[in-house]
This record gives sequence, C-alpha cells and structure tokens, in this order.
Amino acid sequence: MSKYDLVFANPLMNAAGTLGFAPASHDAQALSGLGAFVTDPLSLGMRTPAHGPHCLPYPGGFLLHTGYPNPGLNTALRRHAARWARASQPVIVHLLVQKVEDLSWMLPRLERLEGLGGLEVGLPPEVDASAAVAFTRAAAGELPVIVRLPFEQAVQLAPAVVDAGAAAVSLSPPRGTLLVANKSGSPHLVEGRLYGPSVYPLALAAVRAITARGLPVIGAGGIYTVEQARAMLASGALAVQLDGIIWKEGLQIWNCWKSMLA
Amino acid sequence: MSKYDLVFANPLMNAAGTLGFAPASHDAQALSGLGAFVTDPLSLGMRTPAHGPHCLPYPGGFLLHTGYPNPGLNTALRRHAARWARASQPVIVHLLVQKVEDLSWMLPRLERLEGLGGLEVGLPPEVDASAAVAFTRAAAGELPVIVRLPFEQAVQLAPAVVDAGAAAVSLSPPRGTLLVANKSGSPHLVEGRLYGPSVYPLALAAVRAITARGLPVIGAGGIYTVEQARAMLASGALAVQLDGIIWKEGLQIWNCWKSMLA
Amino acid sequence: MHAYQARIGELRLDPAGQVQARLDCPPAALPAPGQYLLAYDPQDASAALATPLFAAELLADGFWAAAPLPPAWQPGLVLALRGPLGKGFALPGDVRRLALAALGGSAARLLPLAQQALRQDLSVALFTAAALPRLPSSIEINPLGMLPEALAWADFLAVDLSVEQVESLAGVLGLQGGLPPACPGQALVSAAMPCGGSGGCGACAIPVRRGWKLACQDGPVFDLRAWW
Amino acid sequence: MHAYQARIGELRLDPAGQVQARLDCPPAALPAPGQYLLAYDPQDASAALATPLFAAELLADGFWAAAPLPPAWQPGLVLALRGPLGKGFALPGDVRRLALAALGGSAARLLPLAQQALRQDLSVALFTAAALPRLPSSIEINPLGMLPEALAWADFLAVDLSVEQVESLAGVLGLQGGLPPACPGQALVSAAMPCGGSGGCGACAIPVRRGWKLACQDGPVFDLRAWW
Ligand SMILES: Cc1cc2nc3c(=O)[nH]c(=O)nc-3n(C[C@H](O)[C@H](O)[C@H](O)COP(=O)(O)OP(=O)(O)OC[C@H]3O[C@@H](n4cnc5c(N)ncnc54)[C@H](O)[C@@H]3O)c2cc1C
Ligand SMILES: Cc1cc2nc3c(=O)[nH]c(=O)nc-3n(C[C@H](O)[C@H](O)[C@H](O)COP(=O)(O)OP(=O)(O)OC[C@H]3O[C@@H](n4cnc5c(N)ncnc54)[C@H](O)[C@@H]3O)c2cc1C
Ligand SMILES: Cc1cc2nc3c(=O)[nH]c(=O)nc-3n(C[C@H](O)[C@H](O)[C@H](O)COP(=O)(O)O)c2cc1C
Ligand SMILES: Cc1cc2nc3c(=O)[nH]c(=O)nc-3n(C[C@H](O)[C@H](O)[C@H](O)COP(=O)(O)O)c2cc1C
Ligand code: FES
Ligand code: FES
Repeated sequence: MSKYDLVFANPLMNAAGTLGFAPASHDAQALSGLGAFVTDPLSLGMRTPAHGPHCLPYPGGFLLHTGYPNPGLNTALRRHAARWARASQPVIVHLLVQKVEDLSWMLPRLERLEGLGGLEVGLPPEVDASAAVAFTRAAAGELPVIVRLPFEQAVQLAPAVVDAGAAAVSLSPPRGTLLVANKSGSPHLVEGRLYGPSVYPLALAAVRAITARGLPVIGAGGIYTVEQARAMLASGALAVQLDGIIWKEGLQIWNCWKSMLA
Repeated sequence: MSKYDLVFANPLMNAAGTLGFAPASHDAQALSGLGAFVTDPLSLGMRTPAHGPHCLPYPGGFLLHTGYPNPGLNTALRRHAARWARASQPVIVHLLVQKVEDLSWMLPRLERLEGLGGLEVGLPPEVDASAAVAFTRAAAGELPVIVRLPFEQAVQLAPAVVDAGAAAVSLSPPRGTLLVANKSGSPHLVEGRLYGPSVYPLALAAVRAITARGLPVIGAGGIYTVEQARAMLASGALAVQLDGIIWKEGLQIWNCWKSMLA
Repeated sequence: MHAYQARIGELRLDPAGQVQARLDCPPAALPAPGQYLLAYDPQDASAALATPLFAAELLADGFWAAAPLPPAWQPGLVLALRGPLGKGFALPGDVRRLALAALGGSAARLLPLAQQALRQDLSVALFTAAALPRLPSSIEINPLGMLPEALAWADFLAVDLSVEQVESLAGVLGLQGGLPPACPGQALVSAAMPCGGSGGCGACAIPVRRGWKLACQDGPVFDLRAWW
Repeated sequence: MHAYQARIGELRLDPAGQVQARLDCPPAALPAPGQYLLAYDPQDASAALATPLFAAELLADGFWAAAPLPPAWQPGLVLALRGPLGKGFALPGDVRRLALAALGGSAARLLPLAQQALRQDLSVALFTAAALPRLPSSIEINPLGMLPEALAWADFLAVDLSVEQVESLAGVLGLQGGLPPACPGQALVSAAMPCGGSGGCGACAIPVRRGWKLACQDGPVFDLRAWW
C-alpha cells in the first residue's frame, strides 16, 4: 500500500479523541457505518490528564482541555493492536508527536502491524512551515499519512505539507481561551480546543480555502447535521471527521448518516 | 499629533460598522461613555449593499454579509465631517481600501479635518505580509493609524504591520461560510463575517498571542460581558471594540460598562 | 428611543402553528401598526441579538407579539424592550376603503392596522393565502389572486412582504410596463435587522427605485412610491 | 447501552431553587442510584452536547432528574435518552447503618440510594450543609461537621462530591496521616462528561491513588479504596 492510498469504506470518520483507542467490540454493529476509525491521540510516552476544569460550555460550543491523556504508544499497542486488526473498518492511528525524532521510534512499530488504514499526525499549534514539512517527511513511509494541521494555520501550511508527502491534511479543532469564574470571585483563563456547532462556519470556510488550492483535505469542525457533512463533501473534502455530534447523539448516527449520504 | 498618540477617553470603543457614520446628536448622552467613536467603513467610491441574505443566525452567533454599503468618502465627508468635529469623543475614521493608491487620495482629505482621533485601515482577508506593510506605510502620516487585520492572519501579520508604523492593530471579525436552505430544497452557501458570543474564545486567544509578542492591539470579537472586556484588557489590549452587544442591549451599555470598568 | 420592561403573560399559537406571546408592558411602549420594538432576555447571555417584535394585536396594557419568537421565551420571563422604533403605517385622513395584502405565511402584522381602520369605520378587505385567525366579520377575506382588482376598489393599499418578495411585488399587484399601482399605499418590508437602527450595519438594505433604503431606520414601512 | 424516549411531564424547584424535571419513560430506562443517562432534545440543533441525568427520585414509570438541567427544557418536550450508563452504588448485603454525605449544594443524587436503603430497612443518616426537601422522618439529618463521627457509627458510607472536592475528601472525613476511613464506602464523583463513555475524550479524569480513572466509564461511583 502506498502513501497515496487512503481508502475509506465511506466518507464518514470520527475525529481523533472522540471514540477511544480502538473500536469497542460491543459497538461493532453501530460502528459498521463508519468509513474509518481514528484512534485517540497516542504519544510516545504516557501523558496524564491536564489539571483544572476540562470541559467548559459557552454559547454555541464547549472548550475541552484534557492534555490528551494516553498510556503511550507501546502500552497502547499491547492493549489495542489486536482490536485494530480485527476491526471491520480501516483503523487510522493518530500520533501526538513531541519531536520529529519521536516518529523514527513510532513508525517501525506501526508499519509492522496488519491492516492499518493509515496514520494521522497531529502537529502542535505553534508549528511553522519548516517544522510541518519535517514532521510530514518523517511520517511518510509505508502507510498513507494524514497531517492534522493547527486550525489557525491550516490554509497556510497545507500546500507545503501535501508537497512533502501527506496523502491529505485534516484540521485540528480551533484553540481558544475562556473565562472561568473562580470561587474567590476573580475569573481565571482556560485555554483549550473548541467544539460545537459554532465552529462549523469557520471550518467550512477553511476547507473551501484549501480545496480551492486543489489540495486533498479531510474536513472537520462543528458538523452537527447531515446537510453540513454533505456541504463539506460537495466543497471537495475527501471525507469528514465528526466530533461533538457523536457524543451528543451517540453511535446510532453512523448508520443513519451513512444511509442519508448514500 | 504624531502617529503614536492614540488617545481614548476610556478603553471602550465600538467596532467599525456598528454605529453608523457619525455619532447621532440625539444619542450624545448615551454615547458619552464611549472612549472613541469608530465610523462605518468608508471606501473611496460608493458601495451598494450585497445581494442575498444579509444576516444568518447560527448557534452562538450570526453571520453578516452586507458588502459594507457606504456613500464613498467624499459624500461622507460632506454629510458627516461637521458631526465628527462636534463629537464629544475622538472619532476614528475606518477606511475600506481597495488599492494602496486609494490612500493617497483619501489621506489628504482626512488630514485637513479638525480633531480626528485617528484612522483605522481595514485590510482584505486575502492580504499578505508585503501588501499589509504597503497599506500601513501608505496610511501612516499625520494621524495615528490602527490597522485592522483579517482575523485569520492577525497573529502572523501583526509584527510587520506595527514595524511599518501602525500605532496599533485591531481585529476584523472572523470570516465564515454557512448553509442556507433554499426554497427549492438544496442548500446554498453564504460567506460573511461572524459575530456573537461564540467568537470570544477565539478572539481572546488571538489577542493574547499578539500581546505575548509585545505588540499594541485593540481587542474585539464576541465581547458580550464586562468581565470579558476586562479580561481582554488585563491580557494587555489597549482598548476593546464592541459589536453585537451594542445591537443587542442598545446604547445604554456605554455608561454602564464604563462605570463598571472604572 | 425609550427603554421598558415587559413580562410575557401568555403564549398562543397563530393559525400557522407558530408561537405568539402576550407582552404586558406600559402603554407608552406599544408599537403603532408597522413599528417594532427590540427585545431581549437580560438573563440569557447566550443570545447574540435582540428580537424585533411586531404587534399582532394591540391591548390596553400590552400586545400580542407576532411570530417568529425565540423558542426559549416562556410565560413569566421579563424582557428588556426598546422602542417603538421605525416608521409605521400612516393612513391618510381621507381613506375610506383599505386593502390589506399579506404576501407571506401570516397576516398577523397587518391586523393592528385592521383594528385601527375598523375603529375609524373604514371598509377593510384582506387579500392573502395565509391561514387566518377568527377575524371581525366586517373584514372581507379574499384570495391573493384578486389583489389586482383590489387596486381599483381600494383607495389605500397596505402590504406585508419580505425583502425577498420586493422584486416580485409588481407582478403580484398585476402591474405591467413599469406603471405604478392605481391607488396609493405602503408596504411593511420584513428583513433581518441586527443593529435595529442603532447605526448602519447595512444588513437591512431594501432595494428601491433609486438605490436602496434601510428597513430599520427609513422603514420598515415604505411608501409604494419607493418602487414607482 | 440502549436508546429510549422520555417526555418531560413536570418541572419543580429543588430546595436550593434549581429546576428538577419529571421524566416519564420506560422502566428499563430508570438509572440505578449513582448511574446516569444522556439526554438531548432532538429538535434543538443548537445544543452542542447531551446532558447527563441523575435521578433525584425514582418513580414507577419515570424519575425526577436532578439539577442542573438546560433552561430550555419545558414540560411536553420529548427527549432522546441513552443509558443507563456507568457504575452505580453497590451496597454490600450486610450493611445495616448507611451514612450519606452530600458535600455540594444538593443532596438530590443520594436520595434514590436512601429510598433503596429504607426499603431494605437500613438505618440511614444524611450529613450535609445543603438545603433539603421534606424527607422520611426515619432519615437522620446531621451537619457535615459530624461526618468524622459517622465513620464509627456507619458500616457503609456513600458520598456525593465534585471532582474538585476529591482532594479535600480526607480532610472532610477527618482522616490524618494517609489512613483510610474506618468504614467501607463509595463516592459518586461529578465531573463534566462530554463524551459520556462513548470513548476516551479524557475530560472526566478523576485523580485516584495510582493515576486516574474516567468518571464516565470507571465511575461515576468509585470505591473509597481508589483513594486509600
Ligand atoms: C510537538 C507537539 C505536538 C503536539 N501535537 C498536538 C496535536 O496533535 N493536537 C493538539 O491539539 N495538541 C498538540 N499538542 C499540544 C498543544 O500544542 C499544546 O497545548 C500547545 O503547545 C499550547 O500552545 P499555546 O496555547 O501556548 O499556543 P501559542 O502558540 O503560544 O498561542 C497562544 C494562543 O494563541 C492562539 N493563536 C496562535 N496563533 C494564532 C493565529 N494565527 N490566529 C488566532 N489565534 C492564534 C492559539 O490558539 C493559542 O491559544 C502538541 C504539542 C507539541 C509540543
Ligand atoms: C483591498 C480590499 C480591502 C478590503 N477591506 C476590507 C475590510 O477592511 N474589512 C472587511 O471585512 N472586508 C474588506 N474587504 C472585503 C473582503 O475582502 C471581501 O469580502 C473578500 O475579498 C472576499 O474574500 P474571500 O471570502 O473570497 O476570501 P478567500 O481568501 O478566497 O478565502 C476564502 C475563505 O477562506 C477563509 N480563509 C482564508 N484564509 C484562512 C485561514 N488561514 N484559516 C481559515 N480560513 C481561512 C476565508 O475566511 C474565506 O471565507 C476588502 C476587499 C479588498 C479587495
Ligand atoms: C484516554 C485514556 C488514556 C489513558 N491513559 C492512562 C494513563 O496514561 N495512565 C493510567 O494510569 N491510566 C490511563 N488510562 C486508564 C486506563 O485505560 C485504565 O482505566 C487504568 O490504567 C486502570 O485500568 P487497569 O489497570 O485495570 O487496566 C487511560 C484511559 C483512557 C480512556
Ligand atoms: C451604511 C450606509 C451606507 C449608505 N450608503 C449609501 C449608498 O451608497 N447609496 C445610497 O443611495 N444610499 C446610501 N445610504 C443611504 C443614505 O444614507 C440615505 O438613506 C439615502 O441616500 C436616501 O437619503 P437622502 O437622499 O434623503 O439623503 C447609506 C446608508 C447607510 C446607513
Ligand atoms: S439593521 Fe443595521 S442598518 Fe438596519
Ligand atoms: S466523558 Fe469522555 S472520557 Fe469520560
């Protein structure tokens, strides 16, 4: 399989961080509507949860600040690789990379697995074009690579990243900062990722700006209706990743949306 | 007055496009809480309203697509310059520039007016760093210049624009794309500017990213409470521009917020 | 422009199944036919904009506000109001036969004008395809297709239409060749009004014969001569 | 995991003035004490997440859902439910004296467990600073400060607390030097649960002695031994 062969059974995917590390076997029927399963973000070493409030609602959405807790790639392989191999849809492993060298440790362990659909590499928000290219080059190997770009820089970084060998780019949730009222009275600030229907107009504009440049993109951000998924696909996205709507409405949406998109 | 002397009676301003071309005299009492009055965007020639739907609500906000209708600078000067001179707070004229050369026509007409507080020059969304610098240089003269950056590129463009002589940068509303259900059934897309409380977490993050680089910024975007204004000021913004909240709650907010911020 | 408080006393469904709210407020706040108020719930920080309210029925100390209204509005809620805003209908003193034409899905926003006209003993005919509430029997109800004939009968025409319908108004009135309607009249044009006249956001622009006008300030009621 | 529909039959205020809703739903949907359901209004496209519902009172064909609830929920609304989810309280068979401790502003989420315990003829004592509804007189009410003494009396302790209060739990129980409580027990830990166990978003992480656990899957009820 070459790095250009991103294969989905249908254009519906979950976003990284929405459905855990592997498809749960008791959910197999519900998940059969899913075109590809994206794992929670996995870092080389273990990450513990962030401190402080983790989920803050605001009008039209909510902010998540979790620290992407995960047991680290090796533990995750031990726990989940067998389920990835058994899954009825392609599994895409999302990698949370700290340094470019992390990838030279991670890639050989992943490339020897059976039947992975591909990798998604999440770049940090403060990445610049040369670092984005370096991450992409280091990730490009035997598996097709989706590079998840920081939302704020997605339109700008997409050309260089595709040029460096990404099969497609995808979009991280936008980052934002919210106020939280303290017990003491004076509010403090919390930074995190933004989810919810208010993200959709931003995401559709960003996806269209990328497809207008002729680049392959997997759309994501605030998709809460089938019409919104359809409009992103009609704008040229290869597939769409769902996030908050899965949590709101549950796994029943996969088969339901799949048949409505067919 | 040099281009570095941006003077506000207090740090509360309206955003361009919220309160019309000049402070209305029957609103003088209500507007006395305003630190500076920013005019609606003025282009060199007249602009007529955009076609199609102009205001589309979505969860947490609304999209505006108006085309910034205005009678053109010369007509506006004839109609409004006397009121700018009479205003009890500094008036900042917002210029919607089409080409760098527009500014060489606009600037002399504005610089000979009495008592303007400054200019705000709105850059187009697709501007790049060299064009942003060229607009800034052309605008920098006898009046202090605020350069309003496209939201999506604000963090990136701010350093070059301040270096080129802007007294401060400000933020345009973010742009986005929404679906509208057609009578015929198939939805079509509308592009426009995004307003409402869901913009705030994005705006606060962008303002903090700019002040973290030590640059002067006037904050704006989704401010709907005094606490949100205070947090943006505490994050280093020189002043804040209000938009949707003025329309929702009316002109009474100026004196009320001013006293709460004091 | 003045500020008031109003309490939602009751909700009811209009004939199209949309919710109307009875607002209890001081008489000074009552909008004249065609005028509007801006209202918001001070407790609801998540609402991005105020809602423009038009009367569907005027009462002594309040009014029934026409749909559409925010679904979160429930009886007991106390709203902040400002207004009345904009230019309402102005019936010339010599009008005897008033034709009302509701081109959209509801005639509600014309009914306060009908109330006023009946008090002045005018003959009132309503032309519409919308579902109607129970109306005084003195109001003659006609299908919209009869509107061209109404222009010969009436000595004043009051239209309710949306900004999207402005272009097709001449056709609905049966006018050809750019000729003006045979009787004078006014039109209440509904458009989104985000800034509600607090200054030109420009969103409520209405195309007129020479350029355009703002619904929130110049209207929302315009003389039909704006288009002829 | 199963899907159900529930109709909001009625709203009422709890003693702290917050809204509870009576949901009419199939008996199979009823959450055991400490379990939760996820609910959303299928008509409300603007809600970003489902709401976790805990019972404040179990009925034959429905339950009273504890606050906080979305303000837009009104009687008559039909909600989509899924669940029951998570691990609830499990009272060992030999418990005779049950101490309940509500550390937050409401004891509501412990009351179904009190209901169950009274049916089993246990002695029940409630320790709290929260305002209380009218309770069966067989439940002894005590101030929170007496909780350390309760550990000697009770043979099981059930706590309701928020994730922020986990760190101070030992202090509230009067424990020192890292010693475990004198009686066994469980704690219902409330945290935001955006993904509600549909997969690890990681937002509901609860610090435990060795690392952390997820409230939505591993809880929301945890054995006190998680911390000792
Ligand atoms: C190598 C590495 C890989 C990572 N991979 C991921 C990953 O895959 N997915 C993930 O979500 N997290 C990832 N993280 C975690 C995440 O990067 C950290 O939370 C982040 O570093 C914190 O950045 P900051 O908020 O200080 O950003 P800063 O760059 O300091 O920016 C401050 C704020 O300004 C905002 N901002 C910056 N630029 C703009 C702009 N142009 N317009 C508007 N706002 C702007 C940002 O949103 C941010 O909130 C990674 C971190 C590292 C170091
Ligand atoms: C010289 C000039 C000056 C102007 N001045 C102003 C002004 O002061 N204020 C004003 O509001 N309008 C101004 N305008 C009007 C405005 O620029 C037009 O509406 C605009 O040109 C239309 O751009 P677009 O949507 O085609 O943008 P494109 O660049 O084609 O982008 C398409 C979409 O992608 C989105 N996008 C682009 N880059 C990113 C990114 N990095 N991340 C996420 N999304 C992205 C955009 O939001 C846009 O919706 C000006 C226009 C010109 C030509
Ligand atoms: C998103 C996610 C990441 C996790 N990462 C860790 C981790 O880094 N350390 C840890 O102790 N547990 C982690 N866990 C929890 C473990 O999966 C497991 O619940 C815990 O280690 C105790 O279970 P066990 O020892 O019975 O396997 C994680 C769970 C999820 C869903
Ligand atoms: C945002 C804004 C911009 C305007 N620009 C124009 C314009 O370009 N052309 C125009 O005919 N009227 C424009 N108007 C409307 C005029 O101000 C005025 O209402 C209209 O020209 C008719 O008024 P008058 O002829 O009595 O001055 C604008 C109004 C606003 C609030
Ligand atoms: S509503 Fe803003 S100009 Fe009319
Ligand atoms: S709510 Fe998402 S992991 Fe618990």
